Amino acid sequence: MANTVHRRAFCLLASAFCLAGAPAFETSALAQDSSIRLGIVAPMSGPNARYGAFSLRGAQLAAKDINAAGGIDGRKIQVFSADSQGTPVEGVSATRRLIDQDKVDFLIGDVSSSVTLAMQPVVEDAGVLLINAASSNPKITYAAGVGGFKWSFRNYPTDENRALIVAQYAAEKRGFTKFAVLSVDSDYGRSAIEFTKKYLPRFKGQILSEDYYKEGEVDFRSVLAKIRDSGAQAIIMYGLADTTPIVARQMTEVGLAGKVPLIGNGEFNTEKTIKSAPKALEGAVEAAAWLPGWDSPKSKGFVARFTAEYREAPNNHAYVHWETVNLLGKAVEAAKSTDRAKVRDALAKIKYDSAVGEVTFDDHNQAKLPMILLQIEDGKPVVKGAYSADIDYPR
Amino acid sequence: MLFQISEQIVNGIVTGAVYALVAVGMTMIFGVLRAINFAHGEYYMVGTFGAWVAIEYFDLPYPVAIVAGVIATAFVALVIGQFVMRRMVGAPAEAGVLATLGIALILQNSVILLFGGGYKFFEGGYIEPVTILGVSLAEQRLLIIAVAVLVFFGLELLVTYSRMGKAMRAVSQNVECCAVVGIDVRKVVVRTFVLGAALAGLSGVLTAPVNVSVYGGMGELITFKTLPIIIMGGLGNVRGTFFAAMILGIAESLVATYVGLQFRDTVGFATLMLVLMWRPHGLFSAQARY
Amino acid sequence: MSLNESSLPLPGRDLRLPFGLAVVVLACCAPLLLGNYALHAVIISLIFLLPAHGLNLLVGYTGLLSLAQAAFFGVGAYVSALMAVHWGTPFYVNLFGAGLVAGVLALPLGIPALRLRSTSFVMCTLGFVIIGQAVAKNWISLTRGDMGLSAIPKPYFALGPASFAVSGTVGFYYLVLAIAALATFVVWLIVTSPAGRNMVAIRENETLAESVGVPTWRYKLVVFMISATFAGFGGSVYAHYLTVVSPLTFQMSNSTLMLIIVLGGGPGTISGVVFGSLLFVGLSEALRIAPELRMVAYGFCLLALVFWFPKGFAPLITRFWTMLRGRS
Amino acid sequence: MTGLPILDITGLSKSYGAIRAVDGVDLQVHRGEICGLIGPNGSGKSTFFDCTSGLARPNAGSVKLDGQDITGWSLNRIAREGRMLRSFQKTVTFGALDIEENLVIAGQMFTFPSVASTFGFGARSRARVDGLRQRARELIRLSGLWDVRTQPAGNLSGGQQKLIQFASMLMPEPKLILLDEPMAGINPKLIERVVEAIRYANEQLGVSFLVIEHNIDVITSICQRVAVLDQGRKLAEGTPAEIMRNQAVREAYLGG
Repeated sequence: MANTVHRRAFCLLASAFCLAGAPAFETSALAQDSSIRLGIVAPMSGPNARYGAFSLRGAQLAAKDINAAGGIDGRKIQVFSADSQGTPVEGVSATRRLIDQDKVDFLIGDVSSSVTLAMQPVVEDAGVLLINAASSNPKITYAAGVGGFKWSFRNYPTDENRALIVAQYAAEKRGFTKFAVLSVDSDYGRSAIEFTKKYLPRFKGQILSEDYYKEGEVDFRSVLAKIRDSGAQAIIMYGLADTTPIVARQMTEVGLAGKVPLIGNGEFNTEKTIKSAPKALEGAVEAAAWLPGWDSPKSKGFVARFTAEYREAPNNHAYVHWETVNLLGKAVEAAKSTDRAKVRDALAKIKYDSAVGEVTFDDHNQAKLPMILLQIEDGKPVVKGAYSADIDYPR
Repeated sequence: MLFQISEQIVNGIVTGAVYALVAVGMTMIFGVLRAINFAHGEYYMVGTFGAWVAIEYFDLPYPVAIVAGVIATAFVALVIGQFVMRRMVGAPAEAGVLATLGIALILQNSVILLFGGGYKFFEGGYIEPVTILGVSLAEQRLLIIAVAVLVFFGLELLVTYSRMGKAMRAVSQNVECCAVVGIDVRKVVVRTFVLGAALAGLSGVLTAPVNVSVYGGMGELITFKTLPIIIMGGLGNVRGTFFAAMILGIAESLVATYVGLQFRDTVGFATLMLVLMWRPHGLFSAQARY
Repeated sequence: MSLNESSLPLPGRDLRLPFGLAVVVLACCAPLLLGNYALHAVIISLIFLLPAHGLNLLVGYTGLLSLAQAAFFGVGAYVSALMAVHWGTPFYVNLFGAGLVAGVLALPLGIPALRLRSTSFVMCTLGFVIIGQAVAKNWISLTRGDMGLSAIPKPYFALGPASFAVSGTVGFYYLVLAIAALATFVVWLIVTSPAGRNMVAIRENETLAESVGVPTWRYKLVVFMISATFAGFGGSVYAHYLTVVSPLTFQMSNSTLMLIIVLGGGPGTISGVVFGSLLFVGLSEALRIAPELRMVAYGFCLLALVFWFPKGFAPLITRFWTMLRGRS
Repeated sequence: MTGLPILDITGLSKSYGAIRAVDGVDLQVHRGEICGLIGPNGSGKSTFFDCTSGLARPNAGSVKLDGQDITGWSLNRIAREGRMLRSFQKTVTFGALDIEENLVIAGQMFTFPSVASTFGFGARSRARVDGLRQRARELIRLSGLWDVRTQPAGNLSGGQQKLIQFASMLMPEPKLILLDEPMAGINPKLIERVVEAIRYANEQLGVSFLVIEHNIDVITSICQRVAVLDQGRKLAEGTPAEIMRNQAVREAYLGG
């Protein structure tokens, strides 16, 4: 008996070692070809998995279409993906795997700002070009370009930009002065509120209460009741898309719906979200990098293409990743090479026509992009305009 | 002000009822197995997913979906009970910790593999608000409270009068003696396990309409909420667990309102630690089981 | 644990010395043999080895099942990060600062916690992790909350006028290897000392240990503090390696990983824990080949461990040692 | 039997809730004596032992060891500083460790404040451990356990484990040993060996004993003096012969 147990034990051990050893041997098998090796770091599991799934599909769609059209000067884009789980530690591991294992030259990632911040030093060490497409924390580009990290770029507007636009619109167009804060407890949610606080006095607004919910929180009744009794005119929410329907439904329950709108960001505008609690979302104001209803030929084309491919409408993250892969393609084309340094220099000088306007990068490697402002009216998102704001870099 | 507090207390009772339904299974399993089930929240998740699949893929009405969710959970629990939990009888505490952590990983990630990691939208349920004494509540929440009370009443009857209940009590008192008097300890463990898991599943299905979103990681949060409850309730003590769950629900609700939502998830463990400083064996005696 | 084998004749050849040398050579040459990514996995394993050693003293030698390691790991990471970012102190100062703060913090936490028994103690230690995370999230003026502390400098050493920074994966590997080797040596000193014997006595039977004059309460408290110190060291290295810390450093999955390393590797053995950290952290990294199945496979590994290796790999390791020693 | 008693207990009381388990018991153990403690089940013998040895705290009364008041000291401190050791009925060895380790642990008696001695640094400390090991081997030989010395103690029979425990208690050169039913649950053949061991320790090493035992033959053969407890009170005290003749004692056993 003891013998069999041990034999089984040794087999298990041996297989475990083979597994552990496998990556070491795998590398040599990958021959260098002239393809564009692109890594996508995104949260494929965990509470942000929805974002990761859309991100990857957007990027894959772009690569597929570029490759179908013959690639960039004949070079095909090869997409490798790795799961960050939305946590910095896993994100760093995923990044290292893409760099060391899959030998990628270019990286796009992550959605979560905390992960992107952790990835920056890693790509800097490795000399791999990172184009972030979906993190909004301003610090990412404070530290990039002339700020330090030469290999980090961002093709996404920042929280600072967004906070200013939302505050301005709420105060000037809607006449709100009393706000309650209910944001996600992450660097995205917290920093957006930080910047809101910076700009709110300019519009004579004040914050009556401030609450942050954890990713995965489902019970908002207590805090919503408190907000109802505080007399706030609007709830500033920088939240997660998946939480919005829960908050909206519970707003209906405690009697906030139709009286106090949500303003901020958190996919208020998708059909499904609105359907979950139409009354609560009526009048909601959102600032997003993009939305499916954005009226430009390129944008409409993307929505049609994505829907045809995946039988589901794209979200913001799908768009930004799709657009960023295309942007990278243009940079490779301009550099006439897949050499990382040359592509980086081309990217810094690029003028790219995106679906929301022309993209150029400033000396902090931050794309100058507008934020699109929309309001839910009669159960439909209505675009109220696209606003850009200059970033006030700390000196 | 008084109205506000009473409204928060009602909110707390609703939350407490959900916790109670999950925690009671966990505490019963602890009673017969002497092992903390770190996977217990996952059955809550499995139940919710069962109901979600019934509604989404088979277009079944919500009441049928409740049954489907509970049956799905019971089935999963039966498989796990037969293959894993049975073997945990008499195993050291470490083995229980590792095994249930393993099960939690398997269940959670299998569901993510099958249905994707994103949040699902749960349709169905009775979400229209009704007003009782000025407090506005979704009908579903009243249903949750009613079911929780019924379940606890039923459990009291079960453990006091039924054969299985008596066997459960016996096993939780003394495993060695059970073997002597001819109680099949393993069978009792598996049955208790399935019952406990099914209650967690029921709780998940009932809560889904008000929580709206369904996702693979939802069970983990519930596990963390129930752990302090079962300790405070006096491990294995059903009645104690019910009151501990209510206390925690109300405490969380008050903290979320008057301190800040971000401190809500800390309430459970903070309370637990304070309670343990004061009474190292929990609020309710572990002796008075069931 | 038999310590009197010297009086017995050895029938076969003693292979321990050559084996030890082979391990040393292998460890020193690892950067030549492994790719960058595998080396990264080894670095993470060696970092987790530090808190695992601490936990082994607690679980394996003293018999106290604790989930608090991640809390002290997080404290160490934050202390080190704050010192490096705000004061620019050299690495070794941060390392010792982190260990010291974690160890000292364990005193007021350990006094009430160690009064509890079995399950309550486990839950209380889990509570430390949860509350640690809440503190890291909400004490924003110090920890910057969820934004975390980033741009933690590379470990640098300032010895008199000379100073040099450790950079690159290979450099870091040797740094971590040195720290891990030193920690392993310290653990060996502890467990083979009279104090180590007393710890085992507490694990085996606390009342009996009391009756032969072991001050069990003080022992448990001191071991809890030592174990926290090791976790603090680990957190410090971790912070410097990843260059970011966030409240997620305080999470139960870190505690459970450390527990898996110890219980799976072989509680109460040093080589088991070293082996466990390489195997389980390595396994987790290796399973990235199939990311979707990774955690499911990991779960099955845990179940396999419970059923087939209820004592971890310790019995296998003992057999291996016996083999090396030349006895059958 | 002259001079200061080695153990002097006065008015020892302990209650659990409303139950007075031990109620004002006085007892002395003289230097070099083997004193027996008997009584029917539930008479408070074990509680009396626990309070004396420091495992439980008495509600009232005092315990003096060699003239020093040790009331309320912890079990480990009494063992370490007072050199008064006790045995247990059920748990008797560190099961996973071999016999030698069991004995060495019992012999260590370390004072915590000294880091060097705790962690075994330095030649003196190492020499001390070597000395302990030497002594442990002697005792193992004397106990007749040499052949099984490398086995984990938990694998041995109950009687062998009791012998190990007894040998363990001789390691730190004790002044007084409290034995809690040393003969319970052991093979009749081994009883003789345990009795021999007690005699050896008493006569050769000068250890005093207080013994709880149900086996009256053993008590009469080894004890110079016997005390009887009943319902938490001391019923009688005297030589074994006197006790056997005592009418009250007979009634307590038969009537109880």
